[in-house]
Amino acid sequence: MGFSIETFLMNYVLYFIVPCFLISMTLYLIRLIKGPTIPDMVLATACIAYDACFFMCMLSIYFRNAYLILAAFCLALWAFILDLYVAKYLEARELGE
Amino acid sequence: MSSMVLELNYVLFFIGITLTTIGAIFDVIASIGLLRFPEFYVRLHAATIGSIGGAVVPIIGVAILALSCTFLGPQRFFIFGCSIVIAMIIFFVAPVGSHAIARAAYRSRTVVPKYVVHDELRRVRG
Amino acid sequence: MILLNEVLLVYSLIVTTILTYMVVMTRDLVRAVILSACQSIFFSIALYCILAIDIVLVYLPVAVGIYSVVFLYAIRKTEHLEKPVVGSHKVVALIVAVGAILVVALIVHSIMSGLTGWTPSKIIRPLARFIISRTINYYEPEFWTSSPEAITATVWDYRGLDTFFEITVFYGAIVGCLALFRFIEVIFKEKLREVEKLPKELGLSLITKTVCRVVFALISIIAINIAIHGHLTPGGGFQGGATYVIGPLLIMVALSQYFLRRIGYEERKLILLRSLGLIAIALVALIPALLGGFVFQNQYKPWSPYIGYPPYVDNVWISGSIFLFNVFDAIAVATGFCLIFLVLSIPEEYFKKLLEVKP
Amino acid sequence: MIVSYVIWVVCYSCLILTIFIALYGIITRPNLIKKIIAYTIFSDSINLFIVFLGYRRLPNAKIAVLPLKPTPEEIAMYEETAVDPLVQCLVLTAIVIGLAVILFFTFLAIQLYRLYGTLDSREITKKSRLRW
Repeated sequence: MGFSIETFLMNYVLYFIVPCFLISMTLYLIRLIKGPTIPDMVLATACIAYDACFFMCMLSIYFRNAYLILAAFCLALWAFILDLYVAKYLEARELGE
Repeated sequence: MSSMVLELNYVLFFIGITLTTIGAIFDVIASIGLLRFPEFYVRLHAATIGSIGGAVVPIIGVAILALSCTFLGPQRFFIFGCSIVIAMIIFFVAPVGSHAIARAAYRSRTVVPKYVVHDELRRVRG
Repeated sequence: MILLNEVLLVYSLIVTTILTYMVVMTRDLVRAVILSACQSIFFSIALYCILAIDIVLVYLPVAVGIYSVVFLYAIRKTEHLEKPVVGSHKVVALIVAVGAILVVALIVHSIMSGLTGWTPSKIIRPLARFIISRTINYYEPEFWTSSPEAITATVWDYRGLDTFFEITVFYGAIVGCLALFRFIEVIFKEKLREVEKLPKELGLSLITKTVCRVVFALISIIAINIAIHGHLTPGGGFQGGATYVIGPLLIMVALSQYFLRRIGYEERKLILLRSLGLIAIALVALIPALLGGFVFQNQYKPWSPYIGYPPYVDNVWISGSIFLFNVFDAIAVATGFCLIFLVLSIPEEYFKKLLEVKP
Repeated sequence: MIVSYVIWVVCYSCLILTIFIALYGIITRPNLIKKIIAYTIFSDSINLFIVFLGYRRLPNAKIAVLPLKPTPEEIAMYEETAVDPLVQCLVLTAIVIGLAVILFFTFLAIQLYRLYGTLDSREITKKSRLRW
């Protein structure tokens, strides 16, 4: 029985990489909930969004379907949008200006 | 010929696994930093590691990993291309988000820097 | 057997519950908006894990991109701190808690005792089986839609009338919004004429402006791609339209609404485009009925004299009317939401002026 | 077997709890914008609950997108493994229409603020002549 890429990949991802990312997501969440100021919360949200983007890429290999990666594409394009909205909220008098 | 292709697959696979593992470790480090650092402007460093080291590097890893997964069939080239583009977009866009929020936090005095030694920006802006 | 997607599913649902509690309990509204944006990111992970890719594509722009900016606009126009709750809602809290515990207990009991069958189901309902097996079946084409995407085929062919009335609700909601803010353009027009020479200071910093222009182009490309490939890959009219709205919204936040108006997004033009899109949807639906078939007929049916829309034109697969519906629906949705955001971004002082004018 | 039971009990409990917490927010919070935020969470979790009903617990589950020229065997395979397209179709339109309706709610709230100077529902009830 030779070395199978598929089995090794699934086990390694399930037992090492996903737990790592889940731990870090939990820590980001603690920062999000504690966050003394609003910019802290926004930073944590952006980090969570990038992690979610990674999960979506990973799961498209897991489900063996290339169409699924379209969602990661979309999320990557506007993961930073909350930063801009809140920055605008903090800086400007009206959001449209 | 076919054994050559097989070995190339293994090489790609281990490169991909290595990059993904590095990314996972970076992400844990960044999250600990974001939790433990004392102030917003210090936490910005950790957040940038979390976006570049914790998302761009592992997504490139996923792209190279997808190339080696022969069980995906021709779809693996699609996943490879899309992942590379996603990594480039995040690489391009994540610093802009941090820049915008930091600038807004400084200019609107929402967060007053505590551990600052020499504030050149305030002198310029008055 | 542990499945990777179910680990993520359980994690994201637990986190969602905690975040919902935080959203309800915080008094600062901006914090509530950020928490609810984070909560919707976790919801989209959960939707992705149960393989609902079309829902993710429409939920991501709507929940992550649009909800938050709508609420931030509203908070900026009104007030950002909630007044404390005087007295207590102990009775309501008790009723809600007892109801929640009862429903949870009921579900746990019915799953455990096997009342719902094999609950993480391995089979699907007969109607869904019918749709999946007939949607692109060349061998028994009486019920086929010629579109390999079962969800878009269901939206625009099997359940076309349902979607049509949903679009009517959408139309009504947008007309209601515009009716609430009527007469404002008379006052705001004068300001717009002055603003021909734009001050450079509007908007965010130069770095943000430059990147936002590039991202605007990328979002438009992705949105058009999602809309016009909706009958072949996951996506469709609703998804494409909702994705497109993020682009103008980004420009509006990063470069100010006056820039957006200068590059051609104006109320009259958008109303015209949206009406054209809706009329085109109605026409595409009605043409078969006028030619002897029935409303929303797509392909040829043995019991109807209408020959049906062609499944392909010149070797390009368009799946009959589904392609047309997707394109027109994307135009209607995108222009409708752009219109609303243009009206929403008019500064508050003009409304004050308007209210003083009226007796 | 037991893993699948645990997963499903946890998922359903979390969703039901989310729905009820959001309902509690809608009822008790005084600020109208807060009510609308809770309403979005309420509607989203109900949508997620509906999509849940179409999920299949298979290691090789597929999305409901077939290849362009499928053979009969492929169609039978998709019939065995694809998720339910019908619930997704229902929720798809509900989300976009829900967004339009929420925008309408927000416009109403802003207009109320212009007329009454506050968004607190108790004060609006006091200031308006409507008593109920």
